[in-house]
Amino acid sequence: MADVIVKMEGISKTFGGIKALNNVHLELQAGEVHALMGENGAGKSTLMKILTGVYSKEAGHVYLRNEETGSLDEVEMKSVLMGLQNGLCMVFQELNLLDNMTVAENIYLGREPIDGPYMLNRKELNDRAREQLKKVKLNVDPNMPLSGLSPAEKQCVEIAKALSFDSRVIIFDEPTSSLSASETKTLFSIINELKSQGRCIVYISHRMEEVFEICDRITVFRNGEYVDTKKAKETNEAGLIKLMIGRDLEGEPNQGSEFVNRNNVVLEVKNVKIFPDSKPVSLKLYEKEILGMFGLVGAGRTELSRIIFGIDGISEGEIYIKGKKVDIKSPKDAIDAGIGLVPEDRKGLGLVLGMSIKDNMLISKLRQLKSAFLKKEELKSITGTYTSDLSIKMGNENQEVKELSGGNQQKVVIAKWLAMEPDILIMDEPTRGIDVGAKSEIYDIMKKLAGQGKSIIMISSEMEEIQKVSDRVMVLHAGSVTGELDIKEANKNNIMQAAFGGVGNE
Amino acid sequence: MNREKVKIGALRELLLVIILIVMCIVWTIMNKNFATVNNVMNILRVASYTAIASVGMTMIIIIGEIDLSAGSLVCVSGLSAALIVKGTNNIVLGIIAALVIGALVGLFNGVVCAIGKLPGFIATLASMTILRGIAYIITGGNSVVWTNQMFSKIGTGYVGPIPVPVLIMIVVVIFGVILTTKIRFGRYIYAVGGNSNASRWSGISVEKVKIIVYVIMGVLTSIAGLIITTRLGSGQPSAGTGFEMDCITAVVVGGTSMAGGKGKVMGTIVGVLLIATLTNGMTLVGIDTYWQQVIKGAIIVVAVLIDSKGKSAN
Amino acid sequence: MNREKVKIGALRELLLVIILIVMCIVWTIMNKNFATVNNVMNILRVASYTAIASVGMTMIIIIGEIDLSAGSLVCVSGLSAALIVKGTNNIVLGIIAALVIGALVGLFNGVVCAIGKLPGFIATLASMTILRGIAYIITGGNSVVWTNQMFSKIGTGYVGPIPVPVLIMIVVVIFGVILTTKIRFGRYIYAVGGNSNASRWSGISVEKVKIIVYVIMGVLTSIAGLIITTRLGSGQPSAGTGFEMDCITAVVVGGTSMAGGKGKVMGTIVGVLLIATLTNGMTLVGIDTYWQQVIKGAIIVVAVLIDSKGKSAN
Amino acid sequence: EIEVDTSKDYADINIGVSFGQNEHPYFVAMEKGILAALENYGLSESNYNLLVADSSLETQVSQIENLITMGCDAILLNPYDSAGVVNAVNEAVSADIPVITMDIDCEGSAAFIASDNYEIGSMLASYIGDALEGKGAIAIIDGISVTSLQDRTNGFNDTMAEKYPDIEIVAEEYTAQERDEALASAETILQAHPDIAAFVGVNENSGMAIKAAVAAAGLSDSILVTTVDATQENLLAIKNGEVAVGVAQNPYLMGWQAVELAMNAYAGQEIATDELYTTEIDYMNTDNVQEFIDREEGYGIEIE
Ligand SMILES: Nc1ncnc2c1ncn2[C@@H]1O[C@H](COP(=O)(O)OP(=O)(O)OP(=O)(O)O)[C@@H](O)[C@H]1O
Ligand SMILES: Nc1ncnc2c1ncn2[C@@H]1O[C@H](COP(=O)(O)OP(=O)(O)OP(=O)(O)O)[C@@H](O)[C@H]1O
Ligand SMILES: [Mg+2]
Ligand SMILES: [Mg+2]
Repeated sequence: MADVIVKMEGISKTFGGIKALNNVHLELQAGEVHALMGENGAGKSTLMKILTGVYSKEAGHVYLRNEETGSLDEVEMKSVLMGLQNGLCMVFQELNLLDNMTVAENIYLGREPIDGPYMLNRKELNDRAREQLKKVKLNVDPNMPLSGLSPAEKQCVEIAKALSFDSRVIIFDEPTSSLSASETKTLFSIINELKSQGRCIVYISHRMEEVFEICDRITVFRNGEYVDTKKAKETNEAGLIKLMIGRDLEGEPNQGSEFVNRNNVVLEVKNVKIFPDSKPVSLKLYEKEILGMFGLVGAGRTELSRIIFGIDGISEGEIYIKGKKVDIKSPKDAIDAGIGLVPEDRKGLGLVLGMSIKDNMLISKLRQLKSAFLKKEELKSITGTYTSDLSIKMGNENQEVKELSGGNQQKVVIAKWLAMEPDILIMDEPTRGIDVGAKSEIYDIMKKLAGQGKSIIMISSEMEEIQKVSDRVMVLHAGSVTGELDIKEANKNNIMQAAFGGVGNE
Repeated sequence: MNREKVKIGALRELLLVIILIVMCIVWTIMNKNFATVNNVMNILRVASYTAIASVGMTMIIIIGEIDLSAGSLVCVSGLSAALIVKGTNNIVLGIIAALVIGALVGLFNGVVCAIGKLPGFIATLASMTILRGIAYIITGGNSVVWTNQMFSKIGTGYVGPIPVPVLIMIVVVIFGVILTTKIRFGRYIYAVGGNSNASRWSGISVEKVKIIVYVIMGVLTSIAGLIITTRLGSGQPSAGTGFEMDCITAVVVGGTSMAGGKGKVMGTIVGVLLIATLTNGMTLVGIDTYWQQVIKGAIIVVAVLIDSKGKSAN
Repeated sequence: MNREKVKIGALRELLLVIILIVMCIVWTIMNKNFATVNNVMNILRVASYTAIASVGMTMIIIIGEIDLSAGSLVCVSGLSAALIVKGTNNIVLGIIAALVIGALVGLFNGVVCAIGKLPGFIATLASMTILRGIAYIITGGNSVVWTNQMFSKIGTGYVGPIPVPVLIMIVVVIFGVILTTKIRFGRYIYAVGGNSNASRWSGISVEKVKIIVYVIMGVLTSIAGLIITTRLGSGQPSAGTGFEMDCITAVVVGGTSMAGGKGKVMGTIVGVLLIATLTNGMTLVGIDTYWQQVIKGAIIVVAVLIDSKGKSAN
Repeated sequence: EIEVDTSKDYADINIGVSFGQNEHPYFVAMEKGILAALENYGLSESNYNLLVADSSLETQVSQIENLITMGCDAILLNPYDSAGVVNAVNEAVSADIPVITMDIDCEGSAAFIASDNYEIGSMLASYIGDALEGKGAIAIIDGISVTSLQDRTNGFNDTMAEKYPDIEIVAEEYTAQERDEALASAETILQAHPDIAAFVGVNENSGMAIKAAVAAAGLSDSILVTTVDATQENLLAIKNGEVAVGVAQNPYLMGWQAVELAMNAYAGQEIATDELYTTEIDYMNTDNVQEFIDREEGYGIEIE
């Protein structure tokens, strides 16, 4: 193994009593794409944060190859800066960019080109940034404020920033969770290029097909413990799942639910304009139905959900709930009308990060409780149900949500809306960052809810997910409906075709 | 696990209490008059009005805002009550007037801040300046003196051995603790302070929460104003200068974060008591007034430092 | 997109300037003495020391902190210089002493805040109290008077028609603008204020940035202290009371967000000029001092309201 | 007494007034005197401009500058601090504007109308010293934050040390400027020293705070309380026997005289630089309090 450039041995880490990592080891080689996999909270992000100097480890050793002598030397990574200087760079799971600065400033933060000893050379800065942006095929002005970018574009900036470090080891922590297919493709070609330059790429993802597409080796963690490292060629999806969650996942092909009650329209959107210049959109959601909503980034799915939920005003058209015209002006009105919304942006809109898990789960529920006084037992029974249903991995309910792993935070958002027991639940990218095991649990819950008489709109960019749970698929393109397919007739081809604006079957 | 967390939380609050206890022991050793019922009641009475307004200030800071107008409102609400009692000899009318003025000023602050979308800092800075101006305009710079002895009892009376202001403080603290921990609305305060966008998306009317909290603050401040005025024995257009800083200091020393979303009413009360005890002890021992300031500044830093280290160590 | 953003930014800054211009026109119409060279220089001289410290305060607020000790530091730095000039008749020594004290106090604030991890609010609240105590202790409450006429020129002298403090202000403002917009370090100020974790993970030493900004603030404040002291003609243990609030107000009126990460030195300067012009105009027109306060509060709200509406409308 | 040429036309005179601290009853009386004197010349409020510096020397200096810009004919100045206004006063002088100082003097003033604050402190000390027959323990709330307070504090302490070496000052707090702080100090001091024979306040705020604390502690019978100024609250407290003695100044007369001096200057009369016009200071006690009540009410100030 002459090519080993990073070796981690016996790494342990606890957070306030929770064992996040226990005696874990990992070996990374030059010129490989190495996947880290495992359930939410398995410790993937934590291990990489220890490697790059974000967290300090409690026990264990980290060795890096000395490029001159070729030997593996032990290092104590004291800061992120030191990690960067040692050629280790990480694209974090949670965006770590500055909204108040420009794109270029974000990319070269801490390394701005200067004239003389101090003077910022803005032209050079923008030129360099433009170069990096070209690599990720992001066509934005480097001098524009980051706050004007969509989440996907921000993710691309983050990737561009990572590339600009010219590191030996580049870690991507769930980079595609906010990217669409075309951007993902760009990323993969970048990764392949990096690999051919002899760099090592660590790729953390819950998306099986991605992992098998680009990774050479896969290391699996479970519950903070090292499980195994496999060559991608020598394993398959089912095998991996077994390694990750310790059991098989049964999966039958989705035939749609026979319970959907087509006689009862729960939600009807009539001639609503998503963008000022787009064609008006109409849709019907039936009782006990899961409507999958597919589209490419910018198709306007999130916008539509915002309109229904009362965030953005409705300029044209009407919305009916159970046949009655409604005028929803705020999320409060929406909730009172029985609508719930799991937002796309969990950090900004889904959670109060500094508040406890319990309080986050209850925050929308509270207004439905009869008494203004909080009754401990009542609340506990509500939260208890969902923490176990969704198997949220946590220390206890009073922990701050920000201490949870990314996937578990997402579960809290879902739990919060389930707790509110909406008649109509809109879920915008609900399984973003959630592991395969939990995903299937969430699908089960969604189906169960539909069975109980609720209706769900699931916005998703994951083809597989759309196919797996929807009873009906609706495809949006540039703010208008370009396809509506029953699940029985929906396949990857006709969905994709509609998403690109192809022939609509309205 | 659960038990561990509880312990940590308790220890955290305990640290300030421990500092307070240590301080009390020091003063008891240094001066025989410190640990007397009389003196303790003294400390509590001095702490009472700051504590009352600080309960409101805690909520204000939890929602991520600030109230700089508290000192001026203390003055104007007290003055109005004094003027009415002087004119009509009707105590109830005076008290109601003070509370209504407090609520209205709170409403103004809240509306400018929540609906006008100005930072609370600016909104309340403006009302601070305006109210102080009004105080001088309505009094012409004179003190307002009344003759009704009952009115003075609000600030100076006793129920048994306990001063009336201390009783009022206890009621307000209980109210504050219940509101922030036992009531639905309390959760909204923390949510709004933690992430106002997420709160709005969760169905909370962020504007309403902010306005209500400012109104509560206004009413509590005017209660403090009534106590201060009746305690001083006359309405003064200069009363309450710097009072808002005393409250903010107590809140922050008590562990509430200026960033919003976090804090506890009980912590604030410990903060108020800490500062009141410190001042009382230093005066009893006969430390020079300006040395008191130096020591006070130093002790605040040290106390908060110990407290925050204790927190992060866990 | 880019072009649009630039336009918005320009318009936004323009709004406050427009309010300032309108105000100047109003005063010119209402009083013949307003638009005279003398009076304009007066306004600028009054604005100068607030502006100088506010340049520092802008940076402090951009990094998401606050400095409450500015007023006390103005006092202590000025006093020290006055004492030294009085004793040694050596101006340079006096000035250096003031600047060094400013830097040291800034260092203290910065270290307590960055390394001790206390909120800047607490750190500077403590130094505010401590420094004020020290001012009275070293002077015994007395003014410090010197005889060196040159020293007095810092606050009262002219170069041509322009008062020396105004010249100093211009230099400091240029320094502030360059630092925040042209220099690499300036980017770090915004970065730290925007998201200190993200900054740290980009290799910025957040602690260093905070400490440096506090030291700059300390030095600028002590320059303001030198001007105020020499302008008054004596060192006063009560000088600078409330000065920090003037600075913070100017910064916030100038459009800098208390949440950190956003703000402009030039905005602050417009804020300072707005308030100075308002006060000057009202005095010239003969408005009663306390009515001035009421009007000032109201105008601050209205100005910031117009400004922020203008901003969000775009 | 000041002689004024009444034949002149004063209709266009513009008098600027600047008070160093915030308005309180002392300055209200002074303002009343100013207004009454103006009225005496058939003038009105439009002939003067009152600015209040809010206990800030910086504010006062810019207010003086503004008064100069406005083209005032004379400035009546109550400096917040004598040393701190010198530069501004010099500016006025070089603009040919006479500055008449009230209560506190400063360099460059054309005339100074005063009651002697050092003497006030001294009078309080003498009264206490004599009443206690030169021995016993006393406490004091005074201050060094404002010149007038500081002078009284020094006058008191100097006289005590000189004339009554056996009287022990067992507690001293510099909190006289803020009434609530003074009250807290007084209460605490009484905890430590309930057996003092006198508790000295050197202004209205400290006097009234001490009065309240002593009454609350039930020590009114055993502790002598002092105060300063013939204000409503002080006079009522003396009348009720809650305060043993006060020293009265006459701010009304100060204001009146200052206007007369300003008139003289306006009329082109030389005012001798630095001439001192003192107004009387007197003891007030239960015996003579009615005289002061009558005097103040005669000035149009509400007392009873
Ligand atoms: N700052 C923190 N404070 C407390 N606990 C933490 C913190 N960061 C992580 N943890 C805990 O450590 C464990 C591992 O978290 P980590 O983020 O490494 O998981 P992960 O494998 O990346 O999961 P995901 O797939 O959901 O991102 C989790 O139980 C998490 O709650
Ligand atoms: N025709 C258009 N007019 C105006 N804005 C548009 C248009 N098309 C896209 N956008 C912008 O693109 C962004 C993405 O839209 P939206 O988030 O609704 O898309 P989505 O389908 O939910 O995709 P995503 O996968 O990113 O969530 C929005 O900020 C929207 O303003
Ligand atoms: Mg993770
Ligand atoms: Mg979307």
